[in-house]
Amino acid sequence: MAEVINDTSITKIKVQKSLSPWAVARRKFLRNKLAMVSLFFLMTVSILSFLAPYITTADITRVNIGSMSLTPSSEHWFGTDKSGRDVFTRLLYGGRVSLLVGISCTLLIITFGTLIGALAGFFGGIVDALLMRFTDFILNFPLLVFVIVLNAVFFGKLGGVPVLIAVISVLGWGGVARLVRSKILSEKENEYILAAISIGSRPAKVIMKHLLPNVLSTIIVQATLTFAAMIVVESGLSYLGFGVPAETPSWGNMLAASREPDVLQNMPWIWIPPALTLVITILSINFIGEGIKDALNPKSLR
Amino acid sequence: MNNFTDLQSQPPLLEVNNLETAFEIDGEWHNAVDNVSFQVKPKQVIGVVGESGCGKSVMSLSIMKLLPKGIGKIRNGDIKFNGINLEKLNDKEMNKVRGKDIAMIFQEPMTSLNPVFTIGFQLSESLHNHFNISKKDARKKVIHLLDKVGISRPEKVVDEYPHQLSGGMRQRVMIAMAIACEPKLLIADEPTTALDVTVQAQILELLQELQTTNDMSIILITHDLGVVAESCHEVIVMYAGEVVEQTDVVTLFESPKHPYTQLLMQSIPRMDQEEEVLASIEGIVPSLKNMPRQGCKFVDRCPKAMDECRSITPQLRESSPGHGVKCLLYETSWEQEGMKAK
Amino acid sequence: MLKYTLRRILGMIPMLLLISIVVFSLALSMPGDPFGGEIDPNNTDPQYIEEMREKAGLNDPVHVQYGRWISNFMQGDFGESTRYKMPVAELIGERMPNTLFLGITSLVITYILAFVMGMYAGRKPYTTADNLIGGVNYLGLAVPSYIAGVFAIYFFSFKLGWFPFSGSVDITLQNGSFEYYLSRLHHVFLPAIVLGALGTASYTQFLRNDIIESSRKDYVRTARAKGTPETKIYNKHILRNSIIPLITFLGFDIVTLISGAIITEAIFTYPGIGQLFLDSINNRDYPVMMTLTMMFSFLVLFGNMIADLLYGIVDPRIRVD
Amino acid sequence: MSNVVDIQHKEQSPPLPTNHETLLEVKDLKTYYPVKGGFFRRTVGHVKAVDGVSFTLKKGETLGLVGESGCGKSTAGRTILKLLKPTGGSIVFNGEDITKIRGGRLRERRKDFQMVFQDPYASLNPMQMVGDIVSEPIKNYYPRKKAKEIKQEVMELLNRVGLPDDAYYKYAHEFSGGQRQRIGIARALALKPKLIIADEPVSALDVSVQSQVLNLLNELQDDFNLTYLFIAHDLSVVKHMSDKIGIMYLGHIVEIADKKSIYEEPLHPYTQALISAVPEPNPKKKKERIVLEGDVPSPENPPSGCPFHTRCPVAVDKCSTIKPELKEVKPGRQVACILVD
Amino acid sequence: ACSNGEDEAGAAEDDKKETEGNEGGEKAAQEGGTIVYALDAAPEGLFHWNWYGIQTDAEVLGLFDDNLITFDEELKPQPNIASWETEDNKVFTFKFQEGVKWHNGDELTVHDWVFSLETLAHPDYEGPRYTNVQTVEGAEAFRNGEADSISGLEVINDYEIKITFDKARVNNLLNLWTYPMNRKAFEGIEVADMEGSDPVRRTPIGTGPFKVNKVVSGESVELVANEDYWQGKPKLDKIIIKVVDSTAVTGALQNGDIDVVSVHPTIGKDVEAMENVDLVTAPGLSYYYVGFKLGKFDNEKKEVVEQKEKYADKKLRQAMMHSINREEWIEAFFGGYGDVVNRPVPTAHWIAADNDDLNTYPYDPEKAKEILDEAGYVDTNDDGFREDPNGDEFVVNFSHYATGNPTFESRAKALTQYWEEVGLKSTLEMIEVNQYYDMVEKDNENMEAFFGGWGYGADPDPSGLWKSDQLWNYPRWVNEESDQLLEDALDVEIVGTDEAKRKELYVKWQQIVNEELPMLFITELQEIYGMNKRVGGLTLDVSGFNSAHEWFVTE
Ligand SMILES: Nc1ncnc2c1ncn2[C@@H]1O[C@H](COP(=O)(O)OP(=O)(O)OP(=O)(O)O)[C@@H](O)[C@H]1O
Ligand SMILES: Nc1ncnc2c1ncn2[C@@H]1O[C@H](COP(=O)(O)OP(=O)(O)OP(=O)(O)O)[C@@H](O)[C@H]1O
Ligand SMILES: [Mg+2]
Ligand SMILES: [Mg+2]
Ligand code: NI
Repeated sequence: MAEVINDTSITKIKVQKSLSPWAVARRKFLRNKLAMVSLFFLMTVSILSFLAPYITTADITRVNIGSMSLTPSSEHWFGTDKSGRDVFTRLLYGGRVSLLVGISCTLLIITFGTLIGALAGFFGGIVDALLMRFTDFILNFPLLVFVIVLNAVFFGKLGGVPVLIAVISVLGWGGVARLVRSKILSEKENEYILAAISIGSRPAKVIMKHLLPNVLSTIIVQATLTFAAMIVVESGLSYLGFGVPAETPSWGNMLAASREPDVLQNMPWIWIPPALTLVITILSINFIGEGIKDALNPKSLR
Repeated sequence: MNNFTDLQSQPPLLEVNNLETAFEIDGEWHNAVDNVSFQVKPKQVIGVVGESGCGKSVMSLSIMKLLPKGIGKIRNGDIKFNGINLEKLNDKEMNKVRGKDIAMIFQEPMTSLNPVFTIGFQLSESLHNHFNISKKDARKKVIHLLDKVGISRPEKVVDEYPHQLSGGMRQRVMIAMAIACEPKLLIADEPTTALDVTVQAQILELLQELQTTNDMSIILITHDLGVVAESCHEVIVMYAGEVVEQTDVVTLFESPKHPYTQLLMQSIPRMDQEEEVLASIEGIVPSLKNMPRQGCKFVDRCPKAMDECRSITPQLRESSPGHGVKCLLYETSWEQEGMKAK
Repeated sequence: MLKYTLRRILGMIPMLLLISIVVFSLALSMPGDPFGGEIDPNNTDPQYIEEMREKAGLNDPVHVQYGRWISNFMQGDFGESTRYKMPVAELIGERMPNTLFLGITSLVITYILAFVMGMYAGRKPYTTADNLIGGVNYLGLAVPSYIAGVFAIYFFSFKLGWFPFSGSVDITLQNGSFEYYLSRLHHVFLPAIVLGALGTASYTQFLRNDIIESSRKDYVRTARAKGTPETKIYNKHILRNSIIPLITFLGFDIVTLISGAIITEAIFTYPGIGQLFLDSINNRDYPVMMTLTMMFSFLVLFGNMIADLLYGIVDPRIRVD
Repeated sequence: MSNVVDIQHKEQSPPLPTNHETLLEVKDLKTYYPVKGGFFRRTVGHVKAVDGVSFTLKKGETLGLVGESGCGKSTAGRTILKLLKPTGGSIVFNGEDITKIRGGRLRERRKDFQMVFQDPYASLNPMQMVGDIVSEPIKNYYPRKKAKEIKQEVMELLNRVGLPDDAYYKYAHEFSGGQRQRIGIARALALKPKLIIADEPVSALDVSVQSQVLNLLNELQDDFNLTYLFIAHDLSVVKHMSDKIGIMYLGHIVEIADKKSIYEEPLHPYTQALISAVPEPNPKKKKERIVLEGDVPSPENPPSGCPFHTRCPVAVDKCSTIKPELKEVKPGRQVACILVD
Repeated sequence: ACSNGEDEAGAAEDDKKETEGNEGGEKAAQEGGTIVYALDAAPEGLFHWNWYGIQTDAEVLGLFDDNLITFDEELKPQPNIASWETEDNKVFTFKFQEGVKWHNGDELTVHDWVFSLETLAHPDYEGPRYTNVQTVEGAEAFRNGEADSISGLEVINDYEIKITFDKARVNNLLNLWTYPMNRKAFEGIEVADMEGSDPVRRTPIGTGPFKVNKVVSGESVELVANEDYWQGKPKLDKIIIKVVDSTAVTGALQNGDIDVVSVHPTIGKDVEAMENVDLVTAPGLSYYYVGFKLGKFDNEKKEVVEQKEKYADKKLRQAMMHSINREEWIEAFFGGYGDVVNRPVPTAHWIAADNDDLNTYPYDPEKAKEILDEAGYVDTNDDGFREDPNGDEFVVNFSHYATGNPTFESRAKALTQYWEEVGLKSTLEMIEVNQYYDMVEKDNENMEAFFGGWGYGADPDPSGLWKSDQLWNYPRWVNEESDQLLEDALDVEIVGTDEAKRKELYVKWQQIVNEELPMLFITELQEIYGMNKRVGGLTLDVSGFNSAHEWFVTE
């Protein structure tokens, strides 16, 4: 056990501080090899992607007629695509967009879902009824279908990634809200909430200090799942041509190249890298999620 | 409770010798039941008491060979039922014994019944497992059994699901299931702990009645000394996986010998007397991992502990006929042995 | 039960109306209309297009258009496809069987695979086979269906030639003959597997975990104490409990399958609802698009209801009368 | 109003000798839980968890409340502390009617009455350090108090309930059930309340640990001059702890009296059955057990008339129609049974 | 298409010859057999000429229903089932071949044609083809319900009909609808219901070499040989028409799962490299261009009401044309299966002007720069890009439509790069295709320079796209001389029936357009088909495939 020595002036005695449940979870997580490897991979991909402009100087939009569809070489690690653009560079930039969309959607969805779910769950009654009706309403729109329809509506008018993120997020938070609500409801049943009220804590404090920390683990796990799902949604939409605008590189857009038969069969270097990166990224996120779930599992806390 | 003295002379129905059951925790095996021996005579009700976690359930599961696969195993000792060595039997043969010769009921009537099958199904399954009986006959028998355990409207209850019954009724169903094949031995693992006193009284009453009518032996596991006093002939007191005291019920309550037993009896508030301060046992039962390897396991909590208690492991000895105690206080020979050891 | 069902159905109506308003306003705010697009001057002229716009009522005020649409909709008249020039209902009716067939096959495959793998892994957890199944599952969860589809075509159709890569049936076969159905099955197999991959993976995982959990339940111990043989315990006592949530997933599956079909059908050129939907979006075929969007939303509602009802039917604990 | 309370607080600091002043008076308390049903989640019925409970509690006294599971003991306790909204009746605490007060005023009152909960696992926030758990009430009411002082105070409290110093920095999951219950007690004591409602504080504990907690509670009562409402389903425990005992059945108090009379001369048939059902650790003593038939009816649709008549061995026809009132049959003894006079 | 790489150029040449001049003698024909004809988009299933809407449906129709007339390699009409005579371009006499049978056994007569034309002119007919009978005398009256029949249709006998148009026009014949309709099949079906009726959708019949045996909606069609085909019994037993996703095209071709398929230029090279597949090409009829918005059109008034200044300078447009390396661009994005074009008329068309008579705008960035300098587009603030003559910033805002196709973006981007190379700052906006044409048509402010494509039919008249009073004159180009020439070319008084005279006017017109460049002509694409080597007897020219009864498969 890592010992934290506390010698503040108040006590003047050396006290062995216990690990908080979060610290315990962190330690357990750090010991999970699969999760750590996944985390390492994800970090690498993210860092490379977000530093893409500093790593390569190539203009990703420039079409190079002279160097189209080149096989991988020392100059172009993953070859070039049919527009003569370096696949590796595009992979990095694509990761930027795909991860950005994934993260933004996840953040929005989780924030909004948690907010709605927490309010509904904590206050109950009419607030709950109204919010949940609204959530049900949103949940009735099948995500893929409506993102496609909405994209057809908005694209060109506002254009691009922000709209996509907004559309996905607006349609996506319902599940999280429901989950958080039910979790809050069950957590609310615990006597420590009653105890907090009985010792005179205000509702805001009860939510912030007692309820949220205890549902946070659920939310975090849900966030990882959402993150993976959102990356899939983005790439799937882009693959179908309803996602990120074609001129912006994203993993889905890069993969869409495989819809051309010659690329699919004869130029695997154009689509295999994004496909593999995508699959491994999602795998990693899933493993990280599993890891977090295990680490936060209260059964193993004791 | 019938004639108690008769029992002594008969050959035992169940004989447990040096039973050791261990669990794997973090790659190491720890004994949850340690060197337990006892006998159950026909028609005898034997009570097992002890704090939570002292190995009562593990012991009974060992007898039934129902330990969780992989993480729990019998390390040592033998269990003889009617002369048959149970731990030599394979799964199939054991299945023939379970439910038929030895039956068991559990603490949690709420979760011990499968929620998706009707009461009738679950009861008759027991019959089908052991007898070649037609569905119709089984149903008749089931209704009869339900009636026997005091459930009103048994014809209706057979077709109901567990969630439609109250806790007391479920425990009755469990009992009906256990006695369906008229076993010779019934192991009841805290059958009333989850129930209210009034219902507990009903269940205990029922068990006693069945014991006499069916000529069963019962191993009654409980942590309630009151229940033991009312229902048992013979008592085993367990602590940390070991039997620390064993004798007939009257002796035990009149002259408990082991400090643990004594404290236990003084720590419960009683209806019939007024006590200002209750005795209490300081500390808690050590967990399996932190169990002392040597010496008396109760030593850290024992008000009468001596230095020797830490180094010398006491044995279960008869301090008086039929009264076994596992404590150095009652061992006369320890001093010499201790000398020898040094 | 009947009363409950009826109440549930009635409760769906206001929701559907709200959805219809959303769907309609979406269609309205879409850029372009079905009469725009690439125009072939040899076939059409601007006047004709204007005439058609007028005729289709695209020049009427919004609320009039909505009123007309919704009242027709309620009467089962979904309008006429501007692309296929036939009633939408008929068009959907033509494609529906394909998607249904795909969906049902996918479900059957999903459930069979999930059962076999999940049961096995759950019974023998932490063995090599279990880890293998687990690995396959993780892949199933991580590989998006369009990647899986592309790979599947690449290997199983082109490289190995085991399965056809497009269509729903070999046209040369006599309708209704045995070979005909065999051919349909042959055609649907690959897309069905791809469509069901995600479900298979998550159900297997679910079943495995549930079985492991159930096998530690008190009632399993009770069954053992009765002398019930191990196989019967797994196949009856545990399975029955694990199946309950799985069956209720069926309701939600309807939705997953339909929206999953959009991608899968596109990749396998399988003429079903999903393909029709993409087509209608790409061609601004409003009547089809709106009807399908409504249908999908309805299916979500319906699926949730089915899930609820099924839950009530299969789980005796919450059986409603 | 709040001034008065502050003054009282100061005055109260030195332990006052127990006098027979009434601290709590509960009259005809009712708490119903709505039962939701149908698609629109309307209220379709009520669980009458507490249906007319009245008693008075004097300063320094302990009232034990016993009854079978589900008879409304916890509900009653929580309602009295205003953790639940009473459906009817009144609660007068320390001369003030607190039935209707809400918000800030209620919060201000809360420091005078505290609760010890049944489940030592669920009643402590797993994400908080023990120090934080125990200091939270102090921080809530004395936000200006110095951290150092608070810590000092909490350390003392922890010591008082028998926990080691280093417990301050530990988390609840590192303690055994009995120790957790001590933490819960320390939290309840932190504000130096007048009344503590202990809701089955030992029912989740082992016998050996149970006695530790019971002894502790008894010691604290003397030290802090506490008044207890002690809830339990174990008659012998209640008898050990209480001066007066109320027997609850299906949301009603059927009998209330000092513990001696209850044990020696139970008047209500239910009390009689209850007492006879308690197994005694004395194998030689043969008791005549009154075994009741059936189970407690559901509080959602309680039987008409006397709630106990469905299981009562001596019930007469009238019992199913006439709802008996709790009335004084002897000085200090109240019984709700038409057969008792 | 060849087994060893060394000889690739030669072999490719051979292929071309073979496919162009192939008469089937070289390959050993097999009796019967089946070929699979793939479509890369689902047909809509409107299998009748009078209602079909998209090319895929037409491809199917072409296999089982014959046109009364056909077109030669220059797109001039040729007699097929019907031959015609006219003196004045107003009254035509058509003579039908006798003994032509419908698939249902009926004989084809002129009544079927009359039936077809009356259907088109019927007030309930909602399809787009009324314009093709509108010019027949009495069609208006018939459509308005004032007459029971079209007075211009005069049946002489079963095989002869006289058709009178409302006035003499040069293109009356080309405009006329020449697809008959089987009367029996449509018996009892109201005109309004015909579109969704079985003879259109499920059991279509025609007079062609193959009969529709079965239709699986949206996926495949089975055609079987028409033993009684008027040009002789087809050699094949069956043609299976099957929809194949474009992703699967090469794989399927390679595996021999499909025999004939139209391939996208980008995969032409791959198909060419397959050992078992021949690539068949023919000049196409469509061309791509970069248009400029030169004004604003008022659709009510039918005139261009406002001039836009940005691209008004012809020199600017010419410089932009010079700066594009069209050969390279076509090679890069169309696999070379296209040709540079300098006029709005496909080369194969008989009215096409010879390149010698036109400016060819070769790729010449230096020249482009020179012209720009001359026109005053110089870099005054040294940012590397040219400012306009007023010294204000000048940016070519280029728009291109977006579908899901990723190559669109890069090919458009490549164009902007060419302009940037000569110092014209450029931006690119990809706009969703449906919205795109809406914006183009409505002269949306954001549309300045835009990419587009037009298809060309048999009728050489380009008025619909180029006259200043036409909505589809997207550049909003107003040129009186051009308008006049287009009118003259249709004027019987001026050209009569003299094709040479007509062509002369069109050439003149093309020269004007070529000089003025209201749009930059980029390329005309070839039609390319992949064809399994076992298929023979199939030829392709600008007017499409030869009659399918000549197709066969080898052993
Ligand atoms: N499946 C298991 N894995 C690991 N340890 C176990 C397992 N089951 C029981 N134990 C351990 O064995 C010891 C004895 O447990 P057992 O359940 O027999 O106690 P008990 O006397 O029945 O207690 P209770 O009164 O709570 O039922 C305990 O320390 C417990 O932690
Ligand atoms: N939140 C709630 N909603 C609806 N009914 C409730 C709720 N809480 C308790 N009840 C019901 O109210 C009745 C009384 O419950 P309560 O918890 O007060 O009983 P109790 O006497 O404390 O029982 P126990 O001994 O089990 O703690 C029970 O029937 C219970 O089912
Ligand atoms: Mg136990
Ligand atoms: Mg309670
Ligand atoms: Ni006392």
